[in-house]
Amino acid sequence: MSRNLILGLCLSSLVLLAALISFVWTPYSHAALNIPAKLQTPSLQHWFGTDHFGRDMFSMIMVGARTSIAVATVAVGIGMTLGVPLGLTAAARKGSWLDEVIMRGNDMVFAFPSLVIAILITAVFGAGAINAIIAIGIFNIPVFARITRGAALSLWEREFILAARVSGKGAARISAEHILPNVANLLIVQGTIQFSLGILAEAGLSYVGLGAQPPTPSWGRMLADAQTMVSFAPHLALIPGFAIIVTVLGLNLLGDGLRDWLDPRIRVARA
Amino acid sequence: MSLLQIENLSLAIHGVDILRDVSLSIDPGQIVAVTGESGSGKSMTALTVMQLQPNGAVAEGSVLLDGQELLNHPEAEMCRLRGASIGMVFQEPMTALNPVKTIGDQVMETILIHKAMPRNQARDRTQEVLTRVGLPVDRLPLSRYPHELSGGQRQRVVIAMAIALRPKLLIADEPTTALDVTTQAQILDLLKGLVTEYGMGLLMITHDLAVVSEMADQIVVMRRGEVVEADATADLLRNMQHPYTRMLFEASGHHVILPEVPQTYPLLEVANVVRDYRLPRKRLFDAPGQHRAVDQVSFTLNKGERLGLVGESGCGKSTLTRAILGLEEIQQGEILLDGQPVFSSHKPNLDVRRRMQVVFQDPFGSFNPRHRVARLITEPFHLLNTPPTGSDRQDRVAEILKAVGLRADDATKYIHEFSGGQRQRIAIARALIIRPELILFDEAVSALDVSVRAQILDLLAELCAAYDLTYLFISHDLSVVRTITDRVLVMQAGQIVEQGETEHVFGDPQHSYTRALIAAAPQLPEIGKGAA
Amino acid sequence: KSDIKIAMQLEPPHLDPTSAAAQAIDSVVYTNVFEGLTRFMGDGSVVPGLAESWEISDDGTVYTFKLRDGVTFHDGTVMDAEDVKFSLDRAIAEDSANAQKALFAGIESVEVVDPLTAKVTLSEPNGNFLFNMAWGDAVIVAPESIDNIKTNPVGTGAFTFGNWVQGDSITLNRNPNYWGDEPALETAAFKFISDPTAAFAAMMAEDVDVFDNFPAPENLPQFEADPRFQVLVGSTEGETILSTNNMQPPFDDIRVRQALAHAIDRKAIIDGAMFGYGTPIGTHFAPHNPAYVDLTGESAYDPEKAKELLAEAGFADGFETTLHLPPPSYARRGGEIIAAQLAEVGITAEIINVEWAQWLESVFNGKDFGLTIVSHTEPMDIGIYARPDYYFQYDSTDMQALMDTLNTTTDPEERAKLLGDAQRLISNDYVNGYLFQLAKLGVAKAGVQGLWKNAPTAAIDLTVIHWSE
Amino acid sequence: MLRYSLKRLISLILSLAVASVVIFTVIEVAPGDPATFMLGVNAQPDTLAALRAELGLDASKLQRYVDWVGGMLTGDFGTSYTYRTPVSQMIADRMWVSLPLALYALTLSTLIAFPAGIYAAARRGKPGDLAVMGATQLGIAVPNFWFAMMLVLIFAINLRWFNAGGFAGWDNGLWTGLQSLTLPAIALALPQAAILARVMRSALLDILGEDFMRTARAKGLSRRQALWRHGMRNALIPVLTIIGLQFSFLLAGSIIIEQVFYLPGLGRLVFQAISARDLIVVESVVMLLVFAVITVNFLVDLAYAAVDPRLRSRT
Ligand SMILES: Nc1ncnc2c1ncn2[C@@H]1O[C@H](COP(=O)(O)OP(=O)(O)OP(=O)(O)O)[C@@H](O)[C@H]1O
Ligand SMILES: Nc1ncnc2c1ncn2[C@@H]1O[C@H](COP(=O)(O)OP(=O)(O)OP(=O)(O)O)[C@@H](O)[C@H]1O
Ligand SMILES: [Mg+2]
Ligand SMILES: [Mg+2]
Repeated sequence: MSRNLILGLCLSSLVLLAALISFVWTPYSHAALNIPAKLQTPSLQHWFGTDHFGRDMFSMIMVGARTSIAVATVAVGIGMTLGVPLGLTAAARKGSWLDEVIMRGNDMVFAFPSLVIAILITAVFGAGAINAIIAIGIFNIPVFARITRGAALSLWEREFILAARVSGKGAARISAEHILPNVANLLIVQGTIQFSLGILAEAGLSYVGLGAQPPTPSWGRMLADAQTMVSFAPHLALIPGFAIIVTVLGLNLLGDGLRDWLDPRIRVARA
Repeated sequence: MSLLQIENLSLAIHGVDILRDVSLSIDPGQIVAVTGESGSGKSMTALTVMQLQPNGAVAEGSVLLDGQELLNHPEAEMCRLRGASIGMVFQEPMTALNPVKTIGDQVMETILIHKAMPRNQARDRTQEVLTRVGLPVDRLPLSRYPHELSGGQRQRVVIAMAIALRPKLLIADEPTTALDVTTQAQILDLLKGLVTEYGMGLLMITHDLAVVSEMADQIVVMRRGEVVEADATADLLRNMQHPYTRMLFEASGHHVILPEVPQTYPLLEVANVVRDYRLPRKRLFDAPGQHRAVDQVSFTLNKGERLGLVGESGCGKSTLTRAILGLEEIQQGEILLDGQPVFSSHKPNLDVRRRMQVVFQDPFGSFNPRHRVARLITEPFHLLNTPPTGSDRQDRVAEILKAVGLRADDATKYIHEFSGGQRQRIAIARALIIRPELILFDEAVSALDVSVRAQILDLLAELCAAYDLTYLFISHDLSVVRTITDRVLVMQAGQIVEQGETEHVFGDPQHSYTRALIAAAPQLPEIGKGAA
Repeated sequence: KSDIKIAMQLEPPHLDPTSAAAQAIDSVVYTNVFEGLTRFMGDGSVVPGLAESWEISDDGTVYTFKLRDGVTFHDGTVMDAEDVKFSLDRAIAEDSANAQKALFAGIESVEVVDPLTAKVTLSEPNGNFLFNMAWGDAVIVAPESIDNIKTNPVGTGAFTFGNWVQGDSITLNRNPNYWGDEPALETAAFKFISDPTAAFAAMMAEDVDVFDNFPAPENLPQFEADPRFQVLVGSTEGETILSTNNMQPPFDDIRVRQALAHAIDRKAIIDGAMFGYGTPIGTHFAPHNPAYVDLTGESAYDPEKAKELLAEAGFADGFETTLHLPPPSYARRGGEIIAAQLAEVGITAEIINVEWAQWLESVFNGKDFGLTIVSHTEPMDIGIYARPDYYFQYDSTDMQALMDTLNTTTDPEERAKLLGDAQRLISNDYVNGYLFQLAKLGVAKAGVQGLWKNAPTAAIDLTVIHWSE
Repeated sequence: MLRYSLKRLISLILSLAVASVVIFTVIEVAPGDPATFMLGVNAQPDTLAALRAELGLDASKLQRYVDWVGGMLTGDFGTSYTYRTPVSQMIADRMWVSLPLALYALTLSTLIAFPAGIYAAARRGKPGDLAVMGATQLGIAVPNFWFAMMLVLIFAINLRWFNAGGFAGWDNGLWTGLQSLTLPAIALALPQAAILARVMRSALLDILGEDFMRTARAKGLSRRQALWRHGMRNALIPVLTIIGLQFSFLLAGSIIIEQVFYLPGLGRLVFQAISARDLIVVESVVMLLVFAVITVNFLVDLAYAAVDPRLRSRT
């Protein structure tokens, strides 16, 4: 196991642990306002200080991790459950109209400026975690479709696939039995990368107010709330910023480490 | 004094010993061939001479070029020597050239980088060298890109690059392995001619003993990083000291004895088969082009007969295989197995499919790395209406593994735990498990070392006796086809140009193409007699 | 120094104050480019504008305006009674696009008596008429320049329109032919900075000289502590209220509305959302108005009482409702605090952040909401409580009668008494949760003088702004 | 080559057609009536109806779609509901901020990424490589809006080296214009540079492992010469893809950054227009951005062909 993998694993599990623990315990209620105690710097009582409503930042960061992880997980899930079958289908029917339609559809989605569309979606259907998930998820579909198709196409050229065809197996069966397991590593690695991009996207959407709505804490919104206060209470912006950086960094290191560990030859896309 | 003198060269990469006490020498105008099985350290020796070993390599001993020590020679000095004093040609002509630069630029670069002459003169020299290697500029302008050339042409460009400055020493690492026999013969001729003409020393690496014996003045046999035997070619062939050398030569010319073909009937009938591939349109509104990969092919394969199919790369052998297997639809003609079509109403005919199996060339690519052997070799059970289950299935697996010379408990291993030869045994096991009436071998032994190849050929002969195999054996290696088949088809550009009894065709070829093929194939000399 | 850069948060969509509600239009053009018959002063008083003087008939229905002589529009045409008639007729016309058509509702006819005299006849007396004519929506425009008014406004004011870099700034230049006193400024640029952080950064970096209504109260202490700046804390006409859908159960029950009122801690909201800026109010009326009655005691913070009231109304376990929050930070931050406070008494308010367009459509027009927070910035707008179809849907015949009387009353003392009654009525009915009067938070370079401290209407009166020596 | 270009061109046009339908449909279901928004809370129904008629909002959806697309084809993007000025004019104005910003950021990111990627590839596994790779990991993890906040805090508020935001305009000289775009460009460029540097490095490493690099070395080229003469152009192929993607991202994805630095660019225009329900502006700008993305990808495809002769000759 490489250094990347270990460091990535540590950082990611730290964040995951914080999110899980927050279900049963946080130092304070993340929603409890205490306006007289607002804007305190980190101290023994409040490890990360308090925000402009006197809420405990540490508790908010913990619960915020939950939000980030939930949004990113579901968004990546959407991308995978729809993108992978599409990619497999396109590869199995390479060159057919179906392949063409799927790939052109992918290009289409790619061609839309993602943030603008996310804003449109939330503007049309209202701001909120669900719509943020959908907006992020939609843009995950072509990523997975494309990468699955690419990897599957080269697998289809391999002789063991020919052997399976000689054994009378159909495209669907071959895709499930031979292609999918062999692209799994790639998907895990890409999934990690998309997960980290999902965290960033959620933060961005929340920052412009289109992510999870209050009182659900979200790192992006904490940053937005902190914006006007950085000059006199920098911890409000630094702490959620670091939380995002640590999480994304952890996931990226994990992704790179996993790639090297599982299969150094695979390529991931990052855009 | 020798041109190149390697003495007690040892090499370790990241602490792993790769070469031990390798010694050899080359005189000007001499061809020294280094041979041995895959992984024996041939390429590493060459790269060490070039001082291009991989990172982490530590070399000891001495490598003298014209009396000058190359080991740990300063890198800048080495750059001056490479290309000017030592040229090198690599195995894979398809990837040895930069795809985004013209061939002219790439050849000229050798000259320019050493500031040997001004640009316009360099251009003339480039044209001259390319002409010398058989690529006259009026037929192949300097502005061509590598992808516009055939494999043989590319290898000529690589050679032109290596000899542009007439180096004293030329190193050729498997220069013809990736080429067709006819092309191989031309390239070998070219190299030989260059050596005599320029008085270069040639260090030639090859695992093909036939090539070695035809070309070399000296032979060096390597095994596991050590030189096991080295001598002048004639002496070595006459008097082999080391058992390994003997084993190598024996395996190269390995003959097997096939059982007699029993009284028989036609099993596979191929009649007037045509397979066209659509090509992308040349211009936007043109009709799409067509490439006829298989052209009016007809033949019959009788039950119990072993049929060979030879021909150059790209002549349509694999395409024909796929058509017979019913994996692709054909455009014309008919393929019948035991009277039934393999492809009916645009769908593969499963009744027929389950009576055929295939073994592919690539021992690494033909298995799903994520499945265990048991699952891999039982995949054809999918074709059966009632596949065996439970202990029945296990018995079948154990039986077939034993039949191909493996152990029953290998069934639980993954494919990466096997060597290339073992993998090919597993591939044969997979083909045999449903007792097919016809097996197709598509270059099934081409990727194997000679010794392993000999074992597999023996195995096939045994299986013929045990299972009454009928097969179509495809190979570009004439010597293999000659020993393992009863009858042979010769294919050229999609057409069968000659067919007949194997011995008959090889002994007295009728078609000019067959004759060319046979002439180009290097002959292994009778061991113990010495080379021609 | 005779130029100034004034920042404001929102960019005007166009520059015609008579056909849009956007306050940003008034901020730029009111009294600077366009003038009305009357006008507001910085202290909220209404004084003569283009009308030098006026006479009101005894029955209070006929207003005869005497116009100033020698006033010309920026294009050189003369401003006369024809223009007054044109402007008012345009506002009351069938296809008028005036956003405050109600201001002109009582006008029956406008007559040109002579070039400098215009007579306006009302269908019934209206004590607010002169006040109404001071609004930006009632400025005098000329038929000659009306076609391009949105992009090239031509008025009578002390400043002419210079140019507009959309998304960035609008420049006004001094009008050499102005009828009144020559202003100290030669040019003024209005820059649009919507983001509060950017606002802070721009002020701190001295990119702008004045921030008209600084969007981030949390930053004011820093400006106060910095000798380079002055902070002007004043009052606006904005009553910030927790608007309640009076027709939607359970808010149709007065006990629930009263519970709501007692569940809210105004101080926490003012401290938390506005960092202490803002005056608590107990009714829908501006505290700086002489007629204001302090009724905050009626709805003091008392969560226990709120719970009791809820239990009485049958909601011992609370209930769920929605809280629509438009973009300004008073609403977004205040909403978070209110949601937390309501949660204390068992009411679950789901926060729904909306853009203004959505707010207008679903809350204001669609009346599809439970609670919302909004600042009612129109001056003297208690009259909305007499409109049962108004979005919070308060239907009280008492209030409607009271307002009818008020509209026909011109005696100031009588009016003050009626206004007091109205304030008490809506406070006792707990129509909405009354939170605080929005403060006007101006930040300026230390040398800028003459800025309006309060905001009786949205305006940045350039004529009185100047730099100290 | 011609066929290749034509084929890409046809798919470009098709994509644009589908995109226009999608954009129109999505935006038409958006709640919020522009007329209501413009007239505010005290507007009377007849006033609203009058305005709707004036804006053409009362026509059928199909009619409006046809008008919109037809208009765009002739360069007429319609008139903004709220600003009452031609949308094409607004877009043109904003373009002069967004386009230079995107180009500036792209230039910066390329200028940072190329040397960093090449340096790291050349020193694979050594401390220099590890340092660069560590920095890029960090660069990817930093949200650009947060980074922008920090830049403003440090360079505009504390050090006062740059303006905190706003756009001085090109009229006051190139330098002032560039100055107001510098911090935003840095905020946009750094995370992108991190990605690009990684792509550059891994592309180069892939190339370094290719057979033809060994051939080049055997000819007598030094490691560095081989890298420059044979590595770069081949490595450029994957790098170009990323640059293409990044350009679109920078053009479209600067919404937040334009917000932080209150730059009057396209991104902010979209944001404002969405909140004002200025549908025609939203539609046109999104369409334009999609057009830009698709066109850039088209150009990248053509650039491939310029770099890679194998594509050129593929009929
Ligand atoms: N980069 C490397 N790092 C470590 N070990 C290597 C490397 N390249 C080759 N080896 C090892 O060095 C040994 C000799 O390899 P070499 O390439 O010289 O064999 P060869 O005789 O040329 O074989 P072949 O006929 O397959 O080309 C092999 O055991 C191989 O695994
Ligand atoms: N899918 C395809 N589309 C177009 N042309 C093809 C396709 N597959 C093969 N060809 C062409 O058909 C011809 C025959 O190919 P085939 O693979 O059968 O040759 P082969 O004799 O098996 O060669 P080798 O010895 O290299 O395996 C070649 O020219 C090849 O380029
Ligand atoms: Mg080798
Ligand atoms: Mg083949």
